[in-house]
Amino acid sequence: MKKGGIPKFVIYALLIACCSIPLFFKIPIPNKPSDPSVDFYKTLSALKEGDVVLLGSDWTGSTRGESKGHMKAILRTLMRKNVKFVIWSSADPQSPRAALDVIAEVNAERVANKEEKFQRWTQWVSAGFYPNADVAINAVAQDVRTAFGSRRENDTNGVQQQIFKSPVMQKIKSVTDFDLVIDVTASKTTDFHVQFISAKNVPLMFAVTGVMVPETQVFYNSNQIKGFIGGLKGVFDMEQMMEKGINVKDANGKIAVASDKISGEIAPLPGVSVGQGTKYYPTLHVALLLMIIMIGIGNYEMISARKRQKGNG
Amino acid sequence: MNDTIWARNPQGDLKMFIGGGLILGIVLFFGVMQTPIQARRPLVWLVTFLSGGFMVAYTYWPKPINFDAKTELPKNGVETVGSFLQQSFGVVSSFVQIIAAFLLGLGIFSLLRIHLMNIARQKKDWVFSVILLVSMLSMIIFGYWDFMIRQGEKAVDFDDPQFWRMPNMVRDFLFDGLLQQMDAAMFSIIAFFILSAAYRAFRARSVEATILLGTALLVILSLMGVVAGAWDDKVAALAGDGKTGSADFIMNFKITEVAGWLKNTFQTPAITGIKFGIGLGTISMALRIWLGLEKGGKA
Amino acid sequence: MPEKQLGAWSLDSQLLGANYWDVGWFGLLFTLMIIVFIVFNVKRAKKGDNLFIRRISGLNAIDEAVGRATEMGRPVLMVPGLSDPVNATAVQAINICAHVAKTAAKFSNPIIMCAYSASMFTLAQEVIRDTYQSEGYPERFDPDSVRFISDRQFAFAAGVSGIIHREQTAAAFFLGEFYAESLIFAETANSIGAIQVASSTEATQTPFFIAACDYVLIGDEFYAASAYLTRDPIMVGSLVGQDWSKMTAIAFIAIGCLNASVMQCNIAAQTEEIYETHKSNPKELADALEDAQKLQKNNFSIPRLIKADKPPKDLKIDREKAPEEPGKEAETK
Amino acid sequence: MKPEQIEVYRTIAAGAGVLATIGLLSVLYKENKFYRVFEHIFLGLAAGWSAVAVWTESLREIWWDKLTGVVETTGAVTEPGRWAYILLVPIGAMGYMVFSRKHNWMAKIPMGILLGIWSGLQIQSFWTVYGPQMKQGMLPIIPTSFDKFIVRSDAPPELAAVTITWSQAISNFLFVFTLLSVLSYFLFSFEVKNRALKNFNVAGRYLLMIGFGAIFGSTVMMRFSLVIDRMYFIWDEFLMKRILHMG
Repeated sequence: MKKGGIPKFVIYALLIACCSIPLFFKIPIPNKPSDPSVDFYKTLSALKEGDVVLLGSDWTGSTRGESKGHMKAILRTLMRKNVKFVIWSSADPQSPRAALDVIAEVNAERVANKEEKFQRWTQWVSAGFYPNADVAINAVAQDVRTAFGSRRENDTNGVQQQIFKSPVMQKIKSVTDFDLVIDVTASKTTDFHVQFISAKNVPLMFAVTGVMVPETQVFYNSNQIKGFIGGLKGVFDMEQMMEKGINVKDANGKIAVASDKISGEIAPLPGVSVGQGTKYYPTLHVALLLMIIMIGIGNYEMISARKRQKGNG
Repeated sequence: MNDTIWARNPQGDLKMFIGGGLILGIVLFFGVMQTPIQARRPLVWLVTFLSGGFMVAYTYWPKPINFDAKTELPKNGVETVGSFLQQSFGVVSSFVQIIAAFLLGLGIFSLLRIHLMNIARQKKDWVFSVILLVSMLSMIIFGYWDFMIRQGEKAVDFDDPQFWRMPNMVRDFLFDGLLQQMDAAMFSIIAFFILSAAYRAFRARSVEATILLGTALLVILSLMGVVAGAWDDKVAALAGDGKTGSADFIMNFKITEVAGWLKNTFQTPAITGIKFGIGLGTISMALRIWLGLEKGGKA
Repeated sequence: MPEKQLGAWSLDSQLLGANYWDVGWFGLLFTLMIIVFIVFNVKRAKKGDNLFIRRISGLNAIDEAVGRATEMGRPVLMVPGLSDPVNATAVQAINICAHVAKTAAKFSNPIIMCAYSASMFTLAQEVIRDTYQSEGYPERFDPDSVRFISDRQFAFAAGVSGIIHREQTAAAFFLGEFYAESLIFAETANSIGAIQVASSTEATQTPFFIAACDYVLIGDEFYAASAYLTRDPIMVGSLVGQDWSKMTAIAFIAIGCLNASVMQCNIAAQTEEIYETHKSNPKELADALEDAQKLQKNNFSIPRLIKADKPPKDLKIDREKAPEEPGKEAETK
Repeated sequence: MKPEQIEVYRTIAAGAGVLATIGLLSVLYKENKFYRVFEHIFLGLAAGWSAVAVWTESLREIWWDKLTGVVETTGAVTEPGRWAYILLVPIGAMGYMVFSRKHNWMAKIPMGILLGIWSGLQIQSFWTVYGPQMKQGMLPIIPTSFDKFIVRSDAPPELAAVTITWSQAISNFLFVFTLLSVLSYFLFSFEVKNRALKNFNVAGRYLLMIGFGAIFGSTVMMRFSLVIDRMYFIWDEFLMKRILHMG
């Protein structure tokens, strides 16, 4: 084992400093959304009022740095477009709780903003948690009425009813009746969605953590999914696109968020769109810069050590 | 309500049926226990084969076209079997989920055993075993207590803290206050390790390592909006406004373009290739288990 | 709609893809082919045909690592991945671990195996005990050497890294499904100077193992490992079967590529022709291109074989209504 | 609880969270008692939560309600009881025989069911995953017109959509080459003697590294975002909002 060079402790302290200090400043950052993000937002924008989305929430507190931002951005968009949704989880028993908390947050924000609260039962329902992600997702793909059949919720009068009695689920007979399936995930559920739900010809999209971007890119390239947002960049992309639209010219004739992926423009969604992504993204820059510098130093040390060896030999 | 053999009215004789089922189950359990040694392997294999066989049959059996099994009748023999498979799919899936859930107690049992033993024998660091057991028990107690309260008063919106009572608060403290935060903290440790690993091991030692390093740096740079923006502006300035061939050529060297090209041209097929191999490995493993050729899957 | 279209083998264009047998047959056939390849080769290997496997470098390190642990008198740590519930990856990982345990049993070297899920714990306990028994050292097996840590990902990571620190393991084997925690394990083991053999079936984690571990099995090598280590005819046979399938896939992709190239050339030539004739009138041009595209879509091509046409979403077939399910009656009342 | 009580509670909870975070992060410096305390609390809470969730989040609805049926408070029966679900109990119980010296083989029966279903699922899902990915590899690798190197921005869009220029053909070729060489790198049952084929395999390994490098790059982003989130929690959500009452 080789020791020497910068002590570990110093490296860790540097990282803490780099991840903390920039948080206290507001720094505007230029951005070009990635193609999958643009496709993601385009598909979301194409939803009409009254459409129903099956929203998988397969993340927990451990990835809240990214997934919470995804979830929030998606929920804000769906609620503003008045699209109904069903949330369900299959990855972790903690996930439903995490999703419900975000919904409550977005609803509180809507109320503060003098918008209507998005009503449980009439506008959205929760289908709860199912253990064994692969089997559960397959069950939903094959027969959603049986899979969600045993779930019950309070209706507007406080009476427990099967969720299929709710206005949200009225037209849902099979998974193909959903207008869009989205999975916000930090785990393998992407694979299972592709394995079982993509076979049913339902438009499918993912919001994944940064680690999963390369794998999800494969599904995107082979048209197994319509689009995806990945990592903190995905959150930032979404927030920017919601705030400024795509290819929309501002007063000075400048385009704030440009993409050659789509012809024409998508108008911004009114409301509070800026959040986690915009807060964290500048800090991420500093951290990445630190990373590059550390790699640089490491390589410099190696090269100079080699030179010394050569000089001695 | 009309009872069938399988579905009984809870207000009627259901309890009797469940009791009967339980007795049947116990008989089954002890029956299996008496299996002679030479029949054990075949028995385990048979169970595996049948459960796998259902899925395989489900896959290969032609299914009815556009078929809503709940309200419409199948037309012919092929469709009847298909619809049977379709309808039992949910039930079979739930079996797996239930059995897997039953097995969860096994882990907790093993955890209890190890730590109780530690305490009983006063092994080194047995105090930590006490801490573990205490936090586990308090989570179980307050978790269920909170759940009972929520179940008891369904009309109250317990997501709103103003309705909380003591157990709700303690559960929230244990779950949201501690468990979730510790989860996130443990996850964030990785970043520190990544940084130190990058410094220690990410060096251009060989051709392979250099390739790895170069690509990683390029992708990191393309993720930094500031750098990407500056670089792309430079490239655009270099290309100029003219619609000449060279300008079009230079425009390809925007960092976002290059990183995208790397992703689409090398990263995607590399991952596809690896995953295809893993997929084949998985399917062959699955076959071995299903057909009883694997050691781990049989007695 | 006439009844004959409801049959399983209908090829009516409107119903195309509504049933596997219409166009999805190719995928099923391909899967079946893989099954046949594997089963056939297993049969062949069982008969005693000597099948060859090439050298896999990471695997020779296993004995070396266990040997070093014995020298130092410190335990060997094995983590068979985070599969929950147990699946083939876990079974495979446990098989490789059993091989490690076999070597450790011989030298009576202590082992620690950390299980992520309860079902994994059950299986691992079984297999490791069997290994000790079949090696003839049942008394050396300590039931507490296989431990259930936690089935929460990061609790598991915290627990395992605690064990690595406290037990000062000399060798560490991380085999199976690993996710984000891979680097926690690898770096922790590295910090106490343990020799590490790692592999993850998740492609996304492999670079971290490459960066931090001594020996890494990449992707598929993990599945080849037990065949390589045990030379068990069944394992070897199925590995050869996988290779056959892989070669078929390679050939298939290559042919598909050529097919696509030729097609693209034809399409380009055709489009250019249309463009030249209708250049002046954009409306006409668009219509002509659309017609051409429709025709092109109907041509035979290999990609089309794979991606079956799906039935239209609004496709409806008249059927008799089934009577209400008896148990469900209360609901409608 | 009253609003001010909620505030106090929130501050205490956030403080505990910060303490736990620091406790776990302290392992970075050195394995220590403080870390060990939180490690064991973490393990205990996680196991406890699993024990709770297994009933409240799954078994109760997917098993118990099905077994005993559902009777509303009004007395109306909405679901009949399906008694046969009780038969799963002995099957589950067989798993616990793993601790018995004599009958531990019985644990393999529930295991066999899980593994059997899993195996069947793999056969079912193989093609949906890998079929489209093979199709993705079937790219045109011959340029349609040999005089164009790159797509010109002034080309008519109708033609640009179908033309394969030299640069595109090369990119496509590289794609297919990478895919095939990676696939052939993982062939195990041949000793490659042929030089060209050997180089093909070596190329496969190098190309894999490009893939891994790209993975590394995008993973780093995620890991850092999580640290940033933690720091935000400590500085902003706890220190600024709860203690200093700013922002």
